[in-house]
Amino acid sequence: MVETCSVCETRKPVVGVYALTSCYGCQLMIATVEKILQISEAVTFKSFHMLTSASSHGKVDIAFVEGSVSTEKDLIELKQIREDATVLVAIGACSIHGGVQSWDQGLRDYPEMYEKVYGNGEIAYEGLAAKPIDHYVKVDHYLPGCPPDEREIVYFLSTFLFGTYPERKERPVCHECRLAGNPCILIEKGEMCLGSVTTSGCNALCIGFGIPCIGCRGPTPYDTASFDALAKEFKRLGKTREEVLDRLSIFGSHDRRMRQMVEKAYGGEK
Amino acid sequence: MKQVKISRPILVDHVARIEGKAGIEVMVSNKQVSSVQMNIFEGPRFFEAITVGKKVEDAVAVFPRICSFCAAAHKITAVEAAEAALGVEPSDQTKRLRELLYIGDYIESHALHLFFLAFPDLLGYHDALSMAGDYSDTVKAGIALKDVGARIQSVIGARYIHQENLLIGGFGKIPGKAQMGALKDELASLKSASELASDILINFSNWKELDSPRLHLAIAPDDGRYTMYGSHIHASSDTSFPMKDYRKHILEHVVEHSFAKHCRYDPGGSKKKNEPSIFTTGALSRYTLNKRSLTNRAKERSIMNKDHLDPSNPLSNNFAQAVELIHYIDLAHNLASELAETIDENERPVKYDPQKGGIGAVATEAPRGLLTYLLDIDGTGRIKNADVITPTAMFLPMMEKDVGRMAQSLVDGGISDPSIIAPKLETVVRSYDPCVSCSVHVTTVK
Amino acid sequence: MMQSRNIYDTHVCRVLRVYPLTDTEKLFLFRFEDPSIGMNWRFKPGTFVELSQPGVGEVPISICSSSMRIGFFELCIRNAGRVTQKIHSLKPGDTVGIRGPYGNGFPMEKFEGRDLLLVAAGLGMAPLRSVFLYALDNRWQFGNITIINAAKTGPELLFMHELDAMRDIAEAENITILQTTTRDERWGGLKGRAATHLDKVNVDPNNTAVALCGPPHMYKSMFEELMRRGFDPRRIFVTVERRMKCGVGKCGHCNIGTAANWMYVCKDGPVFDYYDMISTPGLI
Amino acid sequence: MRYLKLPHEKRREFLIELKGYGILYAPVSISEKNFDYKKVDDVDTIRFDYNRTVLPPRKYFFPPNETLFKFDKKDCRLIDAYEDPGTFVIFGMHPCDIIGLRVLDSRFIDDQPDTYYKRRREKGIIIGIDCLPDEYCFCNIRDADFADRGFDLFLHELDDGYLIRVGSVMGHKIVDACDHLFEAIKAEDISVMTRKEREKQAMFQHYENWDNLRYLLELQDSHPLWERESEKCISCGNCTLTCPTCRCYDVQDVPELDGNGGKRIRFWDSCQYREHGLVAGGHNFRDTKLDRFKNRYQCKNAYCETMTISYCVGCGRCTQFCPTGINYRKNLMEIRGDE
Repeated sequence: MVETCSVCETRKPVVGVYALTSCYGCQLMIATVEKILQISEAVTFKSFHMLTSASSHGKVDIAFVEGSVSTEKDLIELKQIREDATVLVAIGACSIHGGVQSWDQGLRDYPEMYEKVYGNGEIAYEGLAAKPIDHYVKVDHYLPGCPPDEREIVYFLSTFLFGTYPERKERPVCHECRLAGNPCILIEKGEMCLGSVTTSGCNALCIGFGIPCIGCRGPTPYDTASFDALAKEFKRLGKTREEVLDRLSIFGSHDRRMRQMVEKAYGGEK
Repeated sequence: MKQVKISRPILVDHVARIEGKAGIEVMVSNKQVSSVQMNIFEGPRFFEAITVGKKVEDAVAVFPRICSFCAAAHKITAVEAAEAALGVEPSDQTKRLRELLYIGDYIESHALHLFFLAFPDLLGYHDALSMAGDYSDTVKAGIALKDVGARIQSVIGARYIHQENLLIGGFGKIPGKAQMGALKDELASLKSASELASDILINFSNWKELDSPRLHLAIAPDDGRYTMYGSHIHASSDTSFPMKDYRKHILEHVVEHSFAKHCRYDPGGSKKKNEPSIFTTGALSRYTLNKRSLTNRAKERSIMNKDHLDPSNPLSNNFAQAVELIHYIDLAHNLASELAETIDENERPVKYDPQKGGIGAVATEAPRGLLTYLLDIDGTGRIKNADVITPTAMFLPMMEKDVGRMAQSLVDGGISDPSIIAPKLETVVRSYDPCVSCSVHVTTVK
Repeated sequence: MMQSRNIYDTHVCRVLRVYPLTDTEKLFLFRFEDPSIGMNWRFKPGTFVELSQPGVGEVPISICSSSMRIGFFELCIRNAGRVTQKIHSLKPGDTVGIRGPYGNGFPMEKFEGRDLLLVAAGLGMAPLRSVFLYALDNRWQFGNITIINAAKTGPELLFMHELDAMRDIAEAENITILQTTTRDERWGGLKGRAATHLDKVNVDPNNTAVALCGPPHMYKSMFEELMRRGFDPRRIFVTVERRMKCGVGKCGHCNIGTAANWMYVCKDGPVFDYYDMISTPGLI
Repeated sequence: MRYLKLPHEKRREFLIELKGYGILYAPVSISEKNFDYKKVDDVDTIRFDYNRTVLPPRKYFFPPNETLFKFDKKDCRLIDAYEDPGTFVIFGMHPCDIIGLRVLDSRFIDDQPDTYYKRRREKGIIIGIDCLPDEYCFCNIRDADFADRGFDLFLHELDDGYLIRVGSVMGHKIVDACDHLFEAIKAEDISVMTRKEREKQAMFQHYENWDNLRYLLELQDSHPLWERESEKCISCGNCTLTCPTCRCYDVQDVPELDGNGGKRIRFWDSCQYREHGLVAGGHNFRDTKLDRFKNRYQCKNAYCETMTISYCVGCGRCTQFCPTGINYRKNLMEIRGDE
């Protein structure tokens, strides 16, 4: 039986799993980890709408928040969650990096997209351009992935149960890719693989299947992603600025350095 | 169209145990249900807007992110729409692997819905986790079924949410014979577990209050096999149309209370004078229209329990899913057995030229019902126009009707306590197995 | 022959006492659970241990107690990361894993017969306390002793009270204790960086061993000041800090480059002499 | 030393013989252009003509991911989690990789032996094979083009077979156990081998003495090359992870959900990542990409005392596997003023 938790010290930690705007994949991942029954014994799920109707508002020790802020309602909910939670974990690409719905961040504004999809139809809820949650509230820990890896979900919960907190991954996918024994597909096939600028933790799954990394775990933190050097290499391989920006923007459009660094690589010689 | 509030509405802020965020708002005035709204407040994600101008390869990597529960359905349908647009003909092996992958999605999705989302209602629990104490075997069987569905998808698609291994023209890496063999064995061992869902459901009869004839739409199997593929969509009104013409027959419009749009069916042709009508889609529709193509085991089970499969009652959808679970475990086992013998691990994806451009429209049956994709690709291999309609958007109007029916009958029976009514309404909603993220993120207007 | 001990395995040690020193530092007294290990466990001033908390991780911490005391040792731990945060929550009776001691330590034998000048800034007082206590325990082997303890503010001065309490014996024992702060308006004592108080030291530059420990930027100015005053560079020793994951020269995090020699701070250090310091790229 | 000849037609039988000693690892093709050491079931898949494997064979002695301990938080105990791989055979190691392993030995065994590495090292049988240099190779400059020890058997290809050097007691045992496969060396075999050795030497692109290099590296600390080349770097870490002598690792505790158990793992690290030079409190001794870039050049060209060579064996991996084409050898030559 669990004796301590870093957040609540003496009792079973109370956990909330919340979704803002997303595909629900992070929650699905949590709900379907192999050890879910063990998890449900180790923690108390105070709120987990997707899984239980015994979900309620109120204080939690650890809140996992999936999804980007994409409506006014999301924002109100997020602020409430922050207020209610001792520790807030942003889980998944949407929550941490704005998600695929931010693909056009900086290119198209919200009204334009709204019109494209809904025409002049009116909807009673107020939408917002998708943003990572740390644009609005303080985030204590980041659990990346689209969706996150099962092992990492278990790792995060376990560290809290051990009275500590998770170590943040900051190495690139290339690290795990070599450890997994894959050949580099950027070198061998000249494909636009984003492994070198993407946070590891997936064991380079896609590259193991011969698929170039599209960066779903988001840019490496602490400004370590060398977008410029990578873009230069893509340029040498004959990729256009647009192709490179489009690929890097799928999950990295909110990175404040990305666009500028790609422009630097392509600068002057359009 | 604001309602004058005469009495307090029956409100469910956030329907639990469904995918996505939706609420129910029912207005009752003078003991009459005056309006029913499924409030879909899940935020919009504009998939059809953000993919425009993007390379088709990037776009098909993003489409499955519409929804985690049916990511495989989205990925496969998007990829096939792109292939239809570009004139790419994938190999037979690719098609079979995709079918097995799709079946994996069905098994996972149905098992999750039945065991984790729907059964707690029937058995009187808040969730499957608390149910696990008293119904340990049931929950374990549910987990095993969900796991095998997930495993099929992981083996073929690299993982079971957002399957990256699936590409236009084929796969990044083909799974090995040994992996297929392992799947085959695992599937064989789950045949009896696959019947468990229907064993539980026979103890619960449909709520008669919900009985009402309805229009069903489903894809007609071309080759007599009950799967997710076919070239035509047929309706229980004995009309049909080619799937690639779906835009002429399935019409969408924006409603104020929802980021998801609503759909109507227009059969076209001589019946043109008729108003487009609301319809339903999903397991019950597939069963109703295609039941003669089920595997023997599934067919027997369905004949034995006809009452539970009444096409006029939405709660039958649960049983239809349970029957499909049996059917698809059989089908998956057959496919895995075949692939374990024949699979060619060295097959490469078909080469294609994305700059050829073109328009491709494809409909498949996702676990929750019809899913349509139209991709218009320009001469630079970029998306010019994208259109996606998801099952939830199609059956939302029908779902609202059923919620209204249920509420009305409860009110008629003298029940006015919202805390009694609300859970019943949630059960109705859940029987549709709605996928709210899907419905919100993709609808578009012309 | 018996399989040699796994070098990464730890000994269980029990927390006996926890003293808060500052807002961020606590002093822990440990005892070995297994007396046979405790009795035989020896360390030199300036060496460190790897402190392990299963499930959280390991950190290198320099030993700050007297090496003359057998079976017990003290660690001064700053709450600066995951592991140390966890350690800070420990109470008497809790256990930790310890391996070590690691590193070369200060060459106390070379210090014998000389005056001692110990200069610490910030957390640097922790390893130098071990040197100081050793010198006190072996008082007759050393000449005059001066210790300069510097920090930003008074409340951040490590072992401030302990050193204060020694003032009375200090005079009798020819020990000079200088505590100074750099950014504390309310501090009643000495002010300014450690180097500014070198005129007050009571040692003979011609026959003094110097031990320095502080942040990297301190060394350059200290070296200049010491040279100017005629201290012998061969007898200036410094301890430095690195992310020593293994402590035994394997993991590579503390490597430092030099054309003549490739060194590991954990194994070849953490104590280096003046000439190592100025000729090893990346050491300062 | 003992010398034998293995005729070509007996090669297959010899490989099957080797499988009798344990799992056989050998270079196989893993993609269109790349090779790697893999467990070999069918000896016909072994590639004798490989240039270099993506990962060096150190992975069998110092695995990329390894559990050091299982732990028990209650008792604060670590339980050694070494997994005995059994005896295994690595077939086809090139001289540079054999010498690379000896560099690792100097760190992992010579002083305070790393228990895990040492135990694995005692289990591995090493069969070397000669090779011909390609454009990336400069093992000749690094004195790593000929392995004089560090193997059990070493094969030199002749026109009609292999000349085998026996390098250890285990090597003697292996050949004794299947002596019917071997022939005695004839004078003409020796002349073929010496001819081939000469031909190999002639194939290298450069012949230099780099003894002063590590001093020049220090002196050229402000050379414009560093800025220019490090800007190309994408910090992927490939250069270090594919290096046969890199040995940095990181350690992490992975707790379990029960709040008590778990494991302490270690995995390959790279000095090209930010975290490598970080200390508690946030100070980083190698804070910029430039610092990290230089560090590898310093480290690789440092002097390994027990080996009396540098930590670089000239295998060419860091250049071939750099996604942005940073050429390590050319850079070093520029530092030396060779170009």
